[in-house]
Amino acid sequence: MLKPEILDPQGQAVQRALPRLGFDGVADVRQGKRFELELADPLDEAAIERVREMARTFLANTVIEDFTVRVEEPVHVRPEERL
Amino acid sequence: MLKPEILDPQGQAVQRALPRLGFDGVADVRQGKRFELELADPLDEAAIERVREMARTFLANTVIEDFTVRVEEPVHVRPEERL
Amino acid sequence: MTTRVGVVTFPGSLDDGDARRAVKLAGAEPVALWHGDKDLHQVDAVILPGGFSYGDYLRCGAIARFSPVMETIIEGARAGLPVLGICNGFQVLCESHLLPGALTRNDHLHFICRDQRLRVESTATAWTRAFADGQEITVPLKNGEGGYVADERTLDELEAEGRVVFRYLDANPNGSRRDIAGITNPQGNVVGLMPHPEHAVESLTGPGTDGLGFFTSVVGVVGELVAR
Amino acid sequence: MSAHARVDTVKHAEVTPEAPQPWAELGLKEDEYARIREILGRRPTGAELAMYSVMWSEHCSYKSSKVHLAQFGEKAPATDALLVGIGENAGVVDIGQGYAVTFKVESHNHPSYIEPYQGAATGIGGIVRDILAMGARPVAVMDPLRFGAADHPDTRRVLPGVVAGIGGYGNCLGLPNIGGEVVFDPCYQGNPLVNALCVGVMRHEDIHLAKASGTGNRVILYGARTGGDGIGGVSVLASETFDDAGKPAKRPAVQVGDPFQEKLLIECTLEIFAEKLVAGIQDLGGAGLSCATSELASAGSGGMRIDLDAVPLRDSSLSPEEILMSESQERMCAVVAPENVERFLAVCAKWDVIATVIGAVTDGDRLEIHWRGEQIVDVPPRTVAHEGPVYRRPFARPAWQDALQADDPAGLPRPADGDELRDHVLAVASSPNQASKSWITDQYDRYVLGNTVLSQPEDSGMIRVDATTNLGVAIATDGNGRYAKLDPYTGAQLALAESYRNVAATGARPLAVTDCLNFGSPEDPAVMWQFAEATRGLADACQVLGTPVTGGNVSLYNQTGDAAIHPTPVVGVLGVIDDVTRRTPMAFATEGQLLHLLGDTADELGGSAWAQVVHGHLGGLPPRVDLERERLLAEILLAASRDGMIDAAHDLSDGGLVQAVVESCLKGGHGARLVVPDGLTPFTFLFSESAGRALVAVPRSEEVRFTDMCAARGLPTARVGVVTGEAVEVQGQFTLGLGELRAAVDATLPALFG
Ligand SMILES: Nc1ncnc2c1ncn2[C@@H]1O[C@H](COP(=O)(O)OP(=O)(O)O)[C@@H](O)[C@H]1O
Ligand SMILES: [Mg+2]
Repeated sequence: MLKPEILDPQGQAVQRALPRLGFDGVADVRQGKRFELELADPLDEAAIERVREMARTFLANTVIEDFTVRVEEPVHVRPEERL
Repeated sequence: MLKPEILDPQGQAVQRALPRLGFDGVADVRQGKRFELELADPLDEAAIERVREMARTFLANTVIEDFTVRVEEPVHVRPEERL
Repeated sequence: MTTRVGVVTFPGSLDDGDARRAVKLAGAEPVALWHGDKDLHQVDAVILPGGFSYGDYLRCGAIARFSPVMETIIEGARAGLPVLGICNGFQVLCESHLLPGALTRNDHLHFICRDQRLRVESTATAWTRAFADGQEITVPLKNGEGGYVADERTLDELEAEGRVVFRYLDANPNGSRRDIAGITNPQGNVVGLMPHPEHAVESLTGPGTDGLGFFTSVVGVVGELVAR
Repeated sequence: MSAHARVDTVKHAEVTPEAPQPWAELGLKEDEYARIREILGRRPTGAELAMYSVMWSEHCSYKSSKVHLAQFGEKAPATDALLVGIGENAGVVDIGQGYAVTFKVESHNHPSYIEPYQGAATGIGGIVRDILAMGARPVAVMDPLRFGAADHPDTRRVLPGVVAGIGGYGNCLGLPNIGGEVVFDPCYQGNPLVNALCVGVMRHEDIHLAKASGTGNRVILYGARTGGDGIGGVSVLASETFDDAGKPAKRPAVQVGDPFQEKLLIECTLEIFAEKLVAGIQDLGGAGLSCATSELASAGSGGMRIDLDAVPLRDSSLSPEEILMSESQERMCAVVAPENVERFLAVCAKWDVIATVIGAVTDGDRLEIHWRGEQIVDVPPRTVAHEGPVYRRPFARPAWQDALQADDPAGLPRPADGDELRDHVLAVASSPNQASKSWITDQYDRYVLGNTVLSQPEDSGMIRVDATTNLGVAIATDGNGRYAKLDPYTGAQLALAESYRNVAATGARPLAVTDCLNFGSPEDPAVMWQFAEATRGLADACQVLGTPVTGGNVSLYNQTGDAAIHPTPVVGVLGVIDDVTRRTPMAFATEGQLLHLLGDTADELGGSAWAQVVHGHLGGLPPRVDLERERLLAEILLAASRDGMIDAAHDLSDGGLVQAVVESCLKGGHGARLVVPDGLTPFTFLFSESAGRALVAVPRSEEVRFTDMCAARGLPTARVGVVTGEAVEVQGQFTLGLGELRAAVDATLPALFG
């Protein structure tokens, strides 16, 4: 995600469009990227640290972006059904 | 996220680049979008349903994309510190 | 001795041929450099051309930064080698941290191609010596992610040190902070800008020949800069 | 059809003749299925059925249009400019100095309605591979587009997506966009037209053809991995309807393009050509491997054996049928002599392009495909690729045609005075069809490659081919569905005439034609009549103008429910110019230039922009066509450009003379004072859309020489004004300031889509 202090034109465009589509009450929208990585090896702390390193040096541009690393189970249900 | 059966050139480009950067063991990468919406009103089931509707009709292009709606607390710690 | 100017081709580079043509028209010798080859082949200066290196898929310039040729270029730039990054090249320079800040999605969210008026704010760089201070020039602009951003402190610093090299005139085309179109490093050897001077070197195929000055600037002064 | 099911082998098919097969779901008619059984002497295997169904679809086999398209060959004018004619991936035209140019326009209409961005993007990708497969370096693209009503909500969905897709793909490939069209009409509401044109340049000796010959030569598939995209896209999507019927589950009908992969494919392929490593080459487009293998084998001398297990997959669950039908983008297929294989693979590796030997040319005459050690296809390739069914579909002039033609625009109220005339001029100039298209074209890179001499909004796009000699080519595309609806024969001729005139207006000599014929359902006799008339009109006109059709595309079933689109033949004309520095621009750039109207103006307003904008009217007859006059006009425009007699030229088409004046004034930043010539009413003078006309700006010093030349050759000219001031002024009628005009013309599209 872009850092809060960086202008996010994409999020703003979405937010501006929402009322026109009949969606009210959205105070703020920010748009960022999401990467899903599937690791070949078992997920130990060292592996997670490597992913964090990957995010810091490559997947995110920390000059303007923040990131969060999250561990998830590979789910193969249709995502709409999750929440 | 792009549906699993849809080509994801962005994820593939990232995956191809990783070994060159010394990151091995990543079996698959997919890249998608992430939207953070802040709602003005309290978050009841109706509000979540509205967000899901928004995702279905507007935020995601369901011809080629799946989506997941998740409720999160607005966190204002530096995201790197979360996991 | 003719000045040898290297032009890097990354997979996905598009304006590399145009940059070589511009170098030639300026009286220097263009040398094609390949992204996978660390050797700079004794060039006196390097251009990182426009395009969509590696598809620009992750972020513009993000993957190119890690290519073998960039290792040598980053080293060289730190030692005074003149490097010009045009559009995608500018993005690569920011991703490599040779220049501060970053380039983000245009505020109107569209790719834009147009003839852009610029003011040359600094002639104290390897790539702008041929211009007059404050000179107004027109060169094509074409990009989807050309909005220059940096934190306030960095922006103030750039202004204070005279490192804003070009500013957009007329309407700001992409939401760049402080109308910044191009910047330089403190030494003045590394310059990056979003507009494309290599498309303004022949009036037949561009809006004029204002872009030639970039390429003539580097001819002849190269030895002097490296020595500095 | 799952991978785990028992594979339907040739052997199995032989012993289970009565096994039921889903031929109908695959779009085959009963007699077509019977014919396949007859050809094979048994029932087809699942894989064979997949191949036949997709290759015999309307989109691939041209079964409804073939009998009509034959005229393009039969009536082709004698020319020595044509190096490769109809039938290959694209025609090739000799432009002199050892250079050849190949160009072609194709449609991606239906996919672009479903998923505008990816549909349009992959449309560009597909046509670029066609040009590449001829051995040429692609050098520019163009995009003739048609959308529903400009203010319809769905147009807001479709247009921005299509434009972003064309830009996203073309810009990333590094191909300048040098022109196109944008037309709005409610008839395209549920069925936009997204046509894409690509032009490529090569040396004569570099021409490559799609054929597999030389026993033992290897078949190499290279580019992207094969995934489950677009399966059934060709037969179901492109030919029949929009509903989901018959599409295998979870196989997306939408393909996602990867322009970066295509850029690598281009550079890699050009390097392979330069090293002379291929004996034959074919792009993978509609019908994927089914098409590439059967066409290569059919055009070659021997047979072909393919090992389907070797195909690199993105999705390991694909069945052999699906692999054969997949339309995954950014793939090519090459036939390579064994001694060149290693080098071929090395070039691919350099560009990070996956390349795999998947088979070989055999000395037999069959196309044989194997999967997991068993034979699943054994067919005569010609019967798949080139001997599909041919229909003579019934056609009949629709009953409503007479009433439509009788509804003459002469009855429409015309402006009563100068003020009203001024209002109409402003209304037409700022209407979506006539307004500035910058909001769209500014999203396209027109500079990349550094050879763009002219691009939008000029009459044609122009590319420098050789920087030393200044040899160049110009291309324009045109098509007016309103004219064609009123009279398809004339409408098709007008499309050609306008495109031809546009090329000549920029100073290039028209040489050859490509066309994309966008029509409704061929099963409707009225539509078939429109198609028959339009092809006949185009073929006749090409004969007179001496410009052969070199290739193109037919897109049928463009309709929403029972309502067909206007018949929309889009015609692209390619011209050559010996010295691009002598090009004629459209801008009125210098005060004092004299404006001459070339050609005759009659009261012709059927199908006109004025009738549409002011009265929402479509009726009467389109403007008359005089092809000899078009030829003469082109000759005059060329001579005047060559000899430096004119500074600017602009062809007259939609919106008539005043629209041309407005465009040239806005482009040049100067106004014009016009005088209505004797014998014409101000209204007819300004708005008539008579064909065969152009407006030129002549420097005073050249006027006599110019008018003498026209008189000597028999082309009527009239001095109608002068470039001056800051307004478009029609003497005695009205004055319209350039500022007001520009504001109105520039505001329309941003207000709708920005
Ligand atoms: N979709 C498009 N892409 C690129 N250029 C376009 C497009 N639509 C229109 N243009 C350009 O805008 C100009 C005006 O278009 P048009 O009015 O159709 O021209 P004409 O009437 O001379 O055929 C031409 O240069 C044309 O190539
Ligand atoms: Mg025109």
